Amino acid sequence: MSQIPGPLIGLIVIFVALSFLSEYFLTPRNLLNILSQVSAVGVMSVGALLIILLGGIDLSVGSVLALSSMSMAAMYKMAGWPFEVAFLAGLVVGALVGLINGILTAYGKLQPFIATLATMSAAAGLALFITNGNPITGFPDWFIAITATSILGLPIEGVILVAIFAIAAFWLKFRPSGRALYAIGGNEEVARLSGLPVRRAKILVYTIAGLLAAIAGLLVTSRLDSAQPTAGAADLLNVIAVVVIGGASLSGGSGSLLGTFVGLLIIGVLNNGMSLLNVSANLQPVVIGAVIAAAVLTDRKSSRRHT
Amino acid sequence: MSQIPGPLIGLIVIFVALSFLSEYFLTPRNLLNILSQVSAVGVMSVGALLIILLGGIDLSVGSVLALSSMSMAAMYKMAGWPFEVAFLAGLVVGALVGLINGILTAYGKLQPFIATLATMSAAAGLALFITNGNPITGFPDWFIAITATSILGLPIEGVILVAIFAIAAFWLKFRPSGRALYAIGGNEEVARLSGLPVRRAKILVYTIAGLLAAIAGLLVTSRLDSAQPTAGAADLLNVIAVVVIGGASLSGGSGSLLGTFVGLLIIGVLNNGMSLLNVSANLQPVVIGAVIAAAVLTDRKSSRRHT
Amino acid sequence: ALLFTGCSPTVVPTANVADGSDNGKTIGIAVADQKSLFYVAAVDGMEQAADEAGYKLVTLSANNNSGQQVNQVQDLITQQVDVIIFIAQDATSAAAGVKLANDAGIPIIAVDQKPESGNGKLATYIATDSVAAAEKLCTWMFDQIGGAGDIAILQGPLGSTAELQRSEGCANALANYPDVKVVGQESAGWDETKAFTAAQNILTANPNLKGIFGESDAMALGAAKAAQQEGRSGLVFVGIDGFPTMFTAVADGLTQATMAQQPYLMGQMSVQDAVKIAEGNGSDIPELQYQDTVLVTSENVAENDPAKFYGPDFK
Amino acid sequence: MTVVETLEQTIDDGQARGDSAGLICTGLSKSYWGIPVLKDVGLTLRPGTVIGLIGENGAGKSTTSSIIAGIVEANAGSMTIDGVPYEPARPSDALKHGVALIHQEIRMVQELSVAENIFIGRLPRRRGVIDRNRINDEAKEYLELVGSQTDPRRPVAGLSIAAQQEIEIARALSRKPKYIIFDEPSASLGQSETQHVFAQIAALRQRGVGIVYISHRLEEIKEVADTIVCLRDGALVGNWPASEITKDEMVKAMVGRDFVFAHRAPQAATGEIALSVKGLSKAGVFAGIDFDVRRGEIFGFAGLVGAGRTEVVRAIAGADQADAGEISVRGEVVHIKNPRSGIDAGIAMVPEDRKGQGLNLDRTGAENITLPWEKKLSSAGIITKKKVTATANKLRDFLDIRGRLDIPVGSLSGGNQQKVLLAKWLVNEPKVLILDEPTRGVDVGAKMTIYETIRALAETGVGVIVVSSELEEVLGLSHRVLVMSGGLQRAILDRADATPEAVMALALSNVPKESPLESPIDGEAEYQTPMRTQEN
Ligand SMILES: Nc1ncnc2c1ncn2[C@@H]1O[C@H](COP(=O)(O)OP(=O)(O)OP(=O)(O)O)[C@@H](O)[C@H]1O
Ligand SMILES: Nc1ncnc2c1ncn2[C@@H]1O[C@H](COP(=O)(O)OP(=O)(O)OP(=O)(O)O)[C@@H](O)[C@H]1O
Ligand SMILES: [Mg+2]
Ligand SMILES: [Mg+2]
Repeated sequence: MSQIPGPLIGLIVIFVALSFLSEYFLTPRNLLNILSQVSAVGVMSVGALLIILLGGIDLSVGSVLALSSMSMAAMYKMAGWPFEVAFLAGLVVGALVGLINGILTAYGKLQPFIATLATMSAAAGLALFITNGNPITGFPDWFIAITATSILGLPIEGVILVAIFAIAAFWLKFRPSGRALYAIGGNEEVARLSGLPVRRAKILVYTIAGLLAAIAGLLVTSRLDSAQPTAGAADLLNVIAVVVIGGASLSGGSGSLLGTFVGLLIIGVLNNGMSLLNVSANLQPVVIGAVIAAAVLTDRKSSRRHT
Repeated sequence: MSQIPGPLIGLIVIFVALSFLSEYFLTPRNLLNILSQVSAVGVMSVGALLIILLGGIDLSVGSVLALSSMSMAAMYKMAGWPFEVAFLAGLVVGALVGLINGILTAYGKLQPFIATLATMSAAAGLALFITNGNPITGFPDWFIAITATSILGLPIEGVILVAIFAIAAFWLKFRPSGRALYAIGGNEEVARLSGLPVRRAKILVYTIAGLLAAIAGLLVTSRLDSAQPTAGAADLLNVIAVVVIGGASLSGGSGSLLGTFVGLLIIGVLNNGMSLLNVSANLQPVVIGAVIAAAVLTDRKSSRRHT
Repeated sequence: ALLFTGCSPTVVPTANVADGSDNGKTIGIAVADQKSLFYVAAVDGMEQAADEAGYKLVTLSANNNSGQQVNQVQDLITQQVDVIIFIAQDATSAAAGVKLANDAGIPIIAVDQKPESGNGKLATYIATDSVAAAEKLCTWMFDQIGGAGDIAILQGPLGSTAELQRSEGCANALANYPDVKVVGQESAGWDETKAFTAAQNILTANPNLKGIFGESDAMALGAAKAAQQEGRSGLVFVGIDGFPTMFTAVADGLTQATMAQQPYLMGQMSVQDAVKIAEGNGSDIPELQYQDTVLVTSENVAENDPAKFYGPDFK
Repeated sequence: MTVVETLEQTIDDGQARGDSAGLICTGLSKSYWGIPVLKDVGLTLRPGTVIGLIGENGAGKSTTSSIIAGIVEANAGSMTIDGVPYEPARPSDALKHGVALIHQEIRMVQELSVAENIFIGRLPRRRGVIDRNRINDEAKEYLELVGSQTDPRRPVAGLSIAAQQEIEIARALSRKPKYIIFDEPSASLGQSETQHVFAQIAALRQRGVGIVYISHRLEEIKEVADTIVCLRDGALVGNWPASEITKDEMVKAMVGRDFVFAHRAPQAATGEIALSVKGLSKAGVFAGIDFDVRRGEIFGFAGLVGAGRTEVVRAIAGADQADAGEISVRGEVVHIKNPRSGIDAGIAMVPEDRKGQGLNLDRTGAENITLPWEKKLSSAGIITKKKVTATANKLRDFLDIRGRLDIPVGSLSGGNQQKVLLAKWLVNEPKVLILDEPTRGVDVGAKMTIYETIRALAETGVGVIVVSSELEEVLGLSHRVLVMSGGLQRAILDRADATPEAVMALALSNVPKESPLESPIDGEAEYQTPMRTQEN
């Protein structure tokens, strides 16, 4: 909890500034747009936080998004499976890559960076290989409706995003197995000596992260009615950035979903704001870089322990 | 030192396998090609290892490559400076971004991931901003000759690469300030209480890494006779991968340049070998992923302590 | 379509041509990537033509990394291929690859990108004029919105050659339309999802937007879908590429136009020229071969077969 | 009856009874890298008894307990509990069999709360969620059992070592084990905390729990144990009823020869002033620290845990920064901004937290020893392994370090690690040497070596400050003793006046109302103050 204040203050400052700079920023429509714009990265960042809490890292997340989306599409359109089955198969593919990550780190004892680098590379290649780079389009209406519908004025993507955050936050805070992640990431030796199933937890968390990447993949596919083999490739750094800006330590054991949500909004609001203000495309990265550093610098004190 | 065997065995296996699979692989010409092919990533990986030894990370390395190359080119072609001055200025720009990274981490107490993410973003934007994305071409002959000449049959790039590795290895092994990196990365508090200048070391190392990225940038520019604002962007993961495959631990304090060199050759030889064997482009990442995992899995025992 | 069936009177059994056992000749291809459909289609065309001629192909993809691409040209030279077909990642850095091939005495054909610097020698250069294509497309779009109003541009990855040339072409068109105002310009990196997001924001900030120029079809599609979701109608969405999906979208009225390139054809041509060169009769190949782009709109979409542009593999 | 005769008799007793009740180990052996560290050790732990396990550093005490607790696997030997074979493959197996271990090295998850640390691995649930009220309540009870006032809801991060040690014990108790091994719990506890633990051990024994108590403090082990078992070089030397063995006999059994254990009065120190501290203070932590240490003098710091002694000496050495005050070394005022400037001024400090602040456990002993001195040891800017090894070996001989210095120092026994840590600060003779808990976890023999070294250093003109929670140690070593409580300097006593009673009375004295401390240290309010890891 102690990590939040810095980024939260940063977020509020950005928020207030943009409200003055753009008349469109504070419209309900735009705020809802931001929510659905961050949904894919947001869903993945939940998985990334869990892994980072364990002291791990997952580089494969973007490739998994693409691979599971392409697998689903290929099974539906090319293999002719019923869509519902293909849909589930897409999720299973994501979870499976996550499971492989988990096995490689927990049993193979590979550094997570290497293990997920390997699966990242392999999944990206496979996603392209399925159709030789072609996107696949033409999905059932109900599937496309997932991202085109609102519940009580909230876009479904946003509802899914918030629900996933809430469930994961509940798990981390109130369930022993979620609590255990902090113990394992904070001090693996203690966790082992306390009889916590360290390897099982790792496998579980990597699998969950794979599944969440697949969910993000399906959201993206639904939104565009198109499965693309290179989707998600650019998201990796964003996903990790969101978690770290949200105050989590890459050395494990500290971080919270509330912080991650703040990090997510910082990135989302910044990108949205710069579009609204028509900031020159070349300068956008400069602004983002500066704002990230500034937002987190205010958090100096609490991050001190982790440097 | 104990980290090497696994990857080294992996490298030897790949090497022997490729010698059988391709008649061209073991030709002197090809081996020299590999050396110059890995030179840019190799030069950057030295900086990355130093930073990783300290327990840090540098995401900005690819952008710094682009920014210093573009700065040099712009000063020469647009501002009309003498080329020698522009050349040095390019190096200074790289070192400067490194210095900023160092200051943000050592004094700003930002997590290195965040600090270098910010500078990565900013440097990438600035590189584009200089010419609004346009590459610059047309450099003096002697500059282009740097990468087109051989000394005693060795390409100059290769000589530069090996020289940088050798100097850095010497520093790490025999100079107190180099050896201090292991102590700082291993346990920063112990190092501080032992009177080591922790912050100065951080700043120095990030600056060196920036300078090395600039050198890599100038090598690439010379090789292509073209300064490109997006050069290097794809190298980041490769650079870190090389270091980690070479047995360094991302939590700091362990790793060696010999290991990094082995990691560099694994990646270089793999890419070269797949070109020679005409492996389908979309399957190449799959093969790379599998080989990396396998090469490092053989190293299980020694990496165990770092997982 | 002319060149589809045009050449090679000798019929070679296709089963064993792939390994080139017939004449032992090999064409090396250095291509920027194998993710973009443009490049994939070009390579498809090359494979088709090589199959027909009984040549072996070695295809190396550089993953959008110029440095890597020079390495790969080196690797092709190591394998002593007979001709190199070079689809450079970037025009300014292409010279290095050409020079390597020249030094090794291997003829090199440039496709799509031509080296901007150096004095390397090309056997021939086959390309679309991207600047002209973008200019034509933007002009068409400006006419559609009545020659005045707000538009937005979604750019490719900043600094990539295709982005620079397409931006330049549209800027040329803009010079003739002083009343057209660019109120939003953003890079969406050829990516449909990012284009969707960017367009959403641009639409929010610009209630009077009249159209969006996507520098690729994928981005035009993403933008059109964003507008559709926001319930904004009457806008003009145009893209460059001519992908089959874009054909469908134009036919359905989701988007309004695309500038179709002919990579499959260009691929075929390049291999056919390479074969001529390898067989010693390449002297009559012209130095420069520009391929037309076709403006596909709702009016002519029915007459154009997408397979003509991207080959039979694309559906 | 000689020691050896007693030993043989007790062993016979055990065998003759053929009783299988309790935890019985037979023939435990273990070697690392081919070197045997445990040879054919047998141990019989009956319910309701306390075995005091003694032995020199590296004798194999922790190895034995790790095997029993399922952390380390023996190369040979077997164990039974009440006659049933007991083969723990991992720590959780041992816990399931009711065997708990309190580690020599404290291991806590810093981010979790105290209560969570106690219950981690078996957090109770209520309606599917962690029952926080229950763990907080129960944790409080267990903490009170060991005399800890720590709030179970606060995170462990920021707690002192002593407080963490108490949590560690509470964690073991909360498992309601049938057998508990205490591996040197008192090493990081003060006297009153230790008394709490003893009371708890007595209660446990009443309830039929079998206990192994490992310690280097021989008086206390005699006080708490029923039987004393001694290991030497990995082999069992003997076992005796605690009431029948004297301290000298224990020492003899440990070191294998006669050994005189007594403090000798230090030589009078009349040298010039080595260190002078005037008006040193740090808001909320300590205030009004004023003293001089002469060359050749050993100056003790006494006080209860949390009195602020560590904070004061850290500020002197530059590990933390004081707010006000003046420090001079041999008459020259020095400005100490960081550890380096402290070292340059001739002030060396052996910190109390060996693992977190003293040693880099993954590097070799030799590298640790030369770490602060590499610039000095290098010639032409180059330092060689040979030089490092030679320097380290010299000190190994001087301090009698047992164990290799070319392996990661983390695999040395605790006591030998402490000697390596001391060696690190003797490469270059300091003007002022500060030792914070210099003999934590050190065996009697090594303690004597360290004491002798301290005296010898003093006699060469070094000004020495010794901070220790072992009253006997401070009083035995020092010429004068400064007593602190509540962050304030209470008095400086001469050796003659520094009786245990006088010191304790001062240490227990309350902080007056008009305390110059902005916020008095009252257990709870100011936990965060000593940011041990912060840079300056
Ligand atoms: N992981 C290890 N690798 C190598 N040697 C080890 C390892 N663990 C312990 N040893 C060695 O085994 C011997 C016994 O160590 P142990 O920790 O059991 O001693 P101890 O009796 O507990 O000593 P102390 O009183 O100092 O804690 C020592 O020589 C030690 O160096
Ligand atoms: N009972 C306690 N529980 C938790 N934290 C405590 C307790 N007593 C003190 N502290 C914390 O520890 C700090 C004092 O550090 P420390 O215990 O190292 O002091 P000390 O006088 O050097 O004692 P010692 O050297 O015996 O550990 C206090 O400022 C306070 O933050
Ligand atoms: Mg021990
Ligand atoms: Mg203390």
